[in-house]
Amino acid sequence: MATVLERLNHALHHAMEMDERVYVLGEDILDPYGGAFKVTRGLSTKFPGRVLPTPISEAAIAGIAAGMALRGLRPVAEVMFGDFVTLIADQLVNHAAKFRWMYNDNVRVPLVVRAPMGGRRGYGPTHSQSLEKMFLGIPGLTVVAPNVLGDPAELLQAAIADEEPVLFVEHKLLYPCQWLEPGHSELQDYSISKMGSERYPAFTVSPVFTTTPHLTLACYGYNYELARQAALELTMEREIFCELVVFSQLSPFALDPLLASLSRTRRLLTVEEGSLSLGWGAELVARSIEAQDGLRVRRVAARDLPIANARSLEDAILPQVGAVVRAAVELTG
Amino acid sequence: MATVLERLNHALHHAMEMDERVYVLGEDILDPYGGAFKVTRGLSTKFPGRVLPTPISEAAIAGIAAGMALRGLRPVAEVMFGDFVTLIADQLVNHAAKFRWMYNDNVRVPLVVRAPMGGRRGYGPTHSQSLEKMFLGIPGLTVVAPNVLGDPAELLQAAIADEEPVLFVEHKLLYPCQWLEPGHSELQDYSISKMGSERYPAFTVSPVFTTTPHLTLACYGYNYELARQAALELTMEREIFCELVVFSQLSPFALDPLLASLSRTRRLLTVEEGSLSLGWGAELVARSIEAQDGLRVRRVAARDLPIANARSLEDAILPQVGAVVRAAVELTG
Amino acid sequence: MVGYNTPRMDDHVSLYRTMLLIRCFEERLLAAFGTGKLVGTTHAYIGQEADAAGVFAAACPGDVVFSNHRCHGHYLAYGGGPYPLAAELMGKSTGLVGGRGGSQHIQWRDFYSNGIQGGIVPVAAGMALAERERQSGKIVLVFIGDGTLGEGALYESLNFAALWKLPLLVVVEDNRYAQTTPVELAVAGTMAGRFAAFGIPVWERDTTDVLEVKAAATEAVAHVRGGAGPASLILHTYRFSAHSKGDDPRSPAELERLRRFDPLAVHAPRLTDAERQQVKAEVTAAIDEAFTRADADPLPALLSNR
Amino acid sequence: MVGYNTPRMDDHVSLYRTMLLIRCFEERLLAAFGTGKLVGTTHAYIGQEADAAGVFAAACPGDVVFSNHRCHGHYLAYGGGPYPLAAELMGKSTGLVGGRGGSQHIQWRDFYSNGIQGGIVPVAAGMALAERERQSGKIVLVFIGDGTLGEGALYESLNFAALWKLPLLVVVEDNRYAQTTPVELAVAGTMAGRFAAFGIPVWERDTTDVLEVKAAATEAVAHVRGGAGPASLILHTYRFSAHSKGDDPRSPAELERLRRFDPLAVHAPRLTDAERQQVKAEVTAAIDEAFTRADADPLPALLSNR
Ligand SMILES: Cc1ncc(C[n+]2csc(CCOP(=O)(O)OP(=O)(O)O)c2C)c(N)n1
Ligand SMILES: Cc1ncc(C[n+]2csc(CCOP(=O)(O)OP(=O)(O)O)c2C)c(N)n1
Ligand SMILES: [Mg+2]
Ligand SMILES: [Mg+2]
Repeated sequence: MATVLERLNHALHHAMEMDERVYVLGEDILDPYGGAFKVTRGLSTKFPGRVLPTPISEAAIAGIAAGMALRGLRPVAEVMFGDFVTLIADQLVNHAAKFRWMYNDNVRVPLVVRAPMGGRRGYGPTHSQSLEKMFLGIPGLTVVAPNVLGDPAELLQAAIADEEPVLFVEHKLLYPCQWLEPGHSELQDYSISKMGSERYPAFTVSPVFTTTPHLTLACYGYNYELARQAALELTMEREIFCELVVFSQLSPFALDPLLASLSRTRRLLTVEEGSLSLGWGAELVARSIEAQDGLRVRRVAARDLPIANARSLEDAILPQVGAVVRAAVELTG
Repeated sequence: MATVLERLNHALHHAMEMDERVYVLGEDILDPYGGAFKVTRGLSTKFPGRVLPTPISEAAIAGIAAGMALRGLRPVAEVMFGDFVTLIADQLVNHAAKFRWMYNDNVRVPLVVRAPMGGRRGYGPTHSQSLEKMFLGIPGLTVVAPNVLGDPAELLQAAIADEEPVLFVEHKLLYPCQWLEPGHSELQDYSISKMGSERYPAFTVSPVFTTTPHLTLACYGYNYELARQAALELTMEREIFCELVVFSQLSPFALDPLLASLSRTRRLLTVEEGSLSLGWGAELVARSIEAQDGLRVRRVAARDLPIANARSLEDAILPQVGAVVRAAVELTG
Repeated sequence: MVGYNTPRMDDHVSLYRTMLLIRCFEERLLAAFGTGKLVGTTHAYIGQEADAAGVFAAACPGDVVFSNHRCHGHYLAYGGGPYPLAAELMGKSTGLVGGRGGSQHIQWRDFYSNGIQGGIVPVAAGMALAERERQSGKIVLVFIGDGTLGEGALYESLNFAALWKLPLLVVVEDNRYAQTTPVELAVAGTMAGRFAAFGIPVWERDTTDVLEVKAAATEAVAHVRGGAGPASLILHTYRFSAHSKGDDPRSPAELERLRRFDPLAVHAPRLTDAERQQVKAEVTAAIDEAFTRADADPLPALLSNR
Repeated sequence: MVGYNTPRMDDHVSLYRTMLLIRCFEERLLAAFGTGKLVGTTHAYIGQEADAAGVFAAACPGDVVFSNHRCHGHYLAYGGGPYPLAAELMGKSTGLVGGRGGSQHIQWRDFYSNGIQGGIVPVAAGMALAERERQSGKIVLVFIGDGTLGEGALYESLNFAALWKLPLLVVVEDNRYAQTTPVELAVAGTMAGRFAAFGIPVWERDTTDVLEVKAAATEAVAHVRGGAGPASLILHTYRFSAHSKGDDPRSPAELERLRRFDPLAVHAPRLTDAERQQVKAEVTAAIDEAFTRADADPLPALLSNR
């Protein structure tokens, strides 16, 4: 058993060991500190020349990584808090994501930017956001998020091996979670199947006690935890059966696994931690409806407000299990 | 008759005249040049002290405007090309949009950032985008776009009078368009009604020749032109009748006018110039479906690619009237 | 306590009181984290008290301030009371901003802070423009750390401030580290050169003596208030606590050595024993009251979606 | 023509040929806009030819270049051929990047450009890091204008370049205007100070003489290639055409006065009449061929969604 944090850290160690083009850069990543969330721990001791501690300059970090990638290296950059991706928006959107297509496929930009996102730790309005939605649907940019169903190490290694620029979104609360190695699912009575792309798979978690689940719960990253708890509660207390579809690849949107589930359930409930409006769920809903008329849908997400520091307010702003349960009841009612 | 450009320019003149707290800042806005698209023409001659030409520093321009707004002025900042809003993402998202709520409503941030967006002028990948979708659904930020149905001057003045930070999106091709002063609609046989908020109204354009239009075309800004042409073609050549809902306020999403139309048509077709995935249309679709089960929907938008420079490629990437017509036929088929 | 409307006191006792207030507040705060009463994290100002006390002894009460993640000391020296700050840190509805902001995001009268490094500087520059245009006579002070010299927004703002002769004082508190990163790894060239490049005059001091800070700040403030444009004040100092909580790569020996520069110890000999005891009693009482009262206050609730 | 594999020629004739090639290419281009064959806009290099010719006479053929919106001159001096550039500008499938990029977004071998001011500098710094790590012996040259000194990303990058001793040469072409904004309104302090602040050495010349540019560039390039870290080359020059099309606030009198500094006129006397005529004929033929051939090429089509 290993935590997501350990798997991510392992992936970086492994990638640096296997490929000397891999470089890691970011703020405060040197040992013994090893990064604000410790994902880079041990790297600077083992690969001193290829772990580059940077000044506080997010835009340059991203731009430098893009330049490294253009010239044959495989940089993995860390943005200390995902909230600061706003500072690299120009580098991602107008540089890294454009180069390959704009230069007629003459170049590749194999760059990974890792960004710890999410709230529920009382860090307040500028250190708790899930801003990945701003970067979903940006042509040329791949957005990926690990979860406990797939091996986070494999996912990060796949991102590092990707020829396209990847924004790798890590929810802070995911770090201490256990990766559910195959056969160790805490969801008994559910079968888990790997779907979609080999590189960034989705996972369909299906109840074995019914062939006709009532609804599909779509989520990614840490929100699998909310979805899972809600699904258990719905099963136990309401006899509402959920099939879960957990995505690793957020953008470009590749929804085949979801559509397969929806063809069975005809009801879609999306769960995400970012604020509701024009969040990830919106595109899921739009694509699903375009593909299948007559679906019923709901979205659970954060309120359209900044994220407060006080726990009582933060809890009221971010989505909770109860909200998922309520939406599911509504949807099946 | 006046062009959108003239109306916007008029609004700035009027606002500066009426309220000495209004300041205008941006790159190359001094006379005789008067800004890259001439929206600020004449201002520096008339209000020399309150028109501030800036260095090429988009982030600081936005931040300075936010500071001015916090301390009692009413800045209107210009970003020369909307493509550069990536450079002000941090200032908008983590500063201007947060201040009011995060400071417990103690402060106001009456700031307007004007951004000329859009393609079809052969300006290539970094000067043709419609990036407003990145800023839709950002808590605390209002996004507005003028169109020819409402008075662009009134809209800009409303934005300047707004206590919230506003991103004001101007499609470059809209500048030379004529504002359709009431009574001058080129859509004969259509009635136009103002709906939604007083400040940032939406316009419902309904065919008078039928009480049961077949579908609702939702759009904003310059894309009204595509939607209009498509609606005419659909009426003439296919006897498919469209009701158009043209939004001025893009975010926060306020969809009452759309829902009213959809309750009649039950079919939604969204038209936008930004790239498809997680664009404006996605949230429209999601909200509409959440509100009304059983709708049929389609979206027309740019392909998920950068915007090429060559006309032949740009045309293939950006949405065209034909695509709107085809989607409408599909939707009603 | 130093209140907003009280004329600013800058005698030895007042300066000591300000510094001790900050010190005791932060120590109490760090201790409170142990009790589980606080969520999130915080950045203590312990060790840097001479900066805030000295600078605000030179500024005027109504001047505008934009501070950063390490803002408690600035707020207290500016004249803010400990109670609403304590309440904010405990996430109470009576906090400075109703519990919405927490440690890094506070606002009180003309004082503001935000947790995004660097991005506060253009905002402060815009405020300075507004104060000048509104002829308020106020100047704007913005505080950044050595690490924040890495952010591009700073340089964009310095250019504007110099071009437009804005009444802006940029205070750099160089505590030799950004989180765990020593300045040698993060700051090329010289700090003073970063300002000189834009023609902005620099006052630079390597001291933890509040009187020296105050003297330099007085000159810099006078320059800015006189309308001659922006200035910078670079203060080389030390932070004694961890960056936030537990992130401190420095050895106990290094920390021990730093204690020699404790600004309270440097300044204390200028007071009599009686004065020091009196101040200590006042400060302790004020902080006790602040935390006790805040503790009993209600939690905020979300009333409406705006 | 100067080709990629030809040893770089930097005798008087070659320098003249490079500058004339740029001049004639741009004049032909501006004329072509009149015919409706071109979409969008363009930024001509006319007046600044000595910069590109001088700098690339000092660099090595395989060095890496990141250029900006005003990139044609850099590309041609670097050794790129006029035909694929003309085709790109006409939006043809045979263009440098198949018509996708157009005037501001080109790529050829180790040459790149992008139309976002400032943001190219960190990318260039990253390239420099890669070249050093890969021990390619290449250095990276990045070109910016005076106006681009406004962008924060530049300063972030200078800090990195200096801290990490990157083989990066930042060439500032100060043509005294950013679009319509004169440097006095946009650049506070000094240009050299902007680099000195980070400990980056500066070579600065106010000249349109290609030999002087070349001499300074040779020193700066040697510094960078020697592994001593980044350098900057500040070239004060003039642009004779409008910023892009029709955006020129300068008076005819001012433009007339500038003509005295025409780099071609400055350099021409070093050649014989026969040499000049020979070069003129060569260049004219090459450009004729480039535009004629490009004109006949097919338009690109969108084949797949990537
Ligand atoms: C834009 C941004 N990047 C990174 C951080 C995370 N962070 C918070 S404090 C800090 C170190 C700041 O160092 P310095 O400026 O020297 O101030 P100090 O903490 O030493 O007072 C960092 C990296 C941030 N808050 N904002
Ligand atoms: C980030 C960004 N802001 C603004 C522009 C628009 N723009 C294009 S060229 C230019 C002026 C550039 O001036 P300078 O750096 O002096 O270069 P020059 O054009 O004089 O060669 C501007 C403002 C841009 N391309 N990118
Ligand atoms: Mg520090
Ligand atoms: Mg210039």
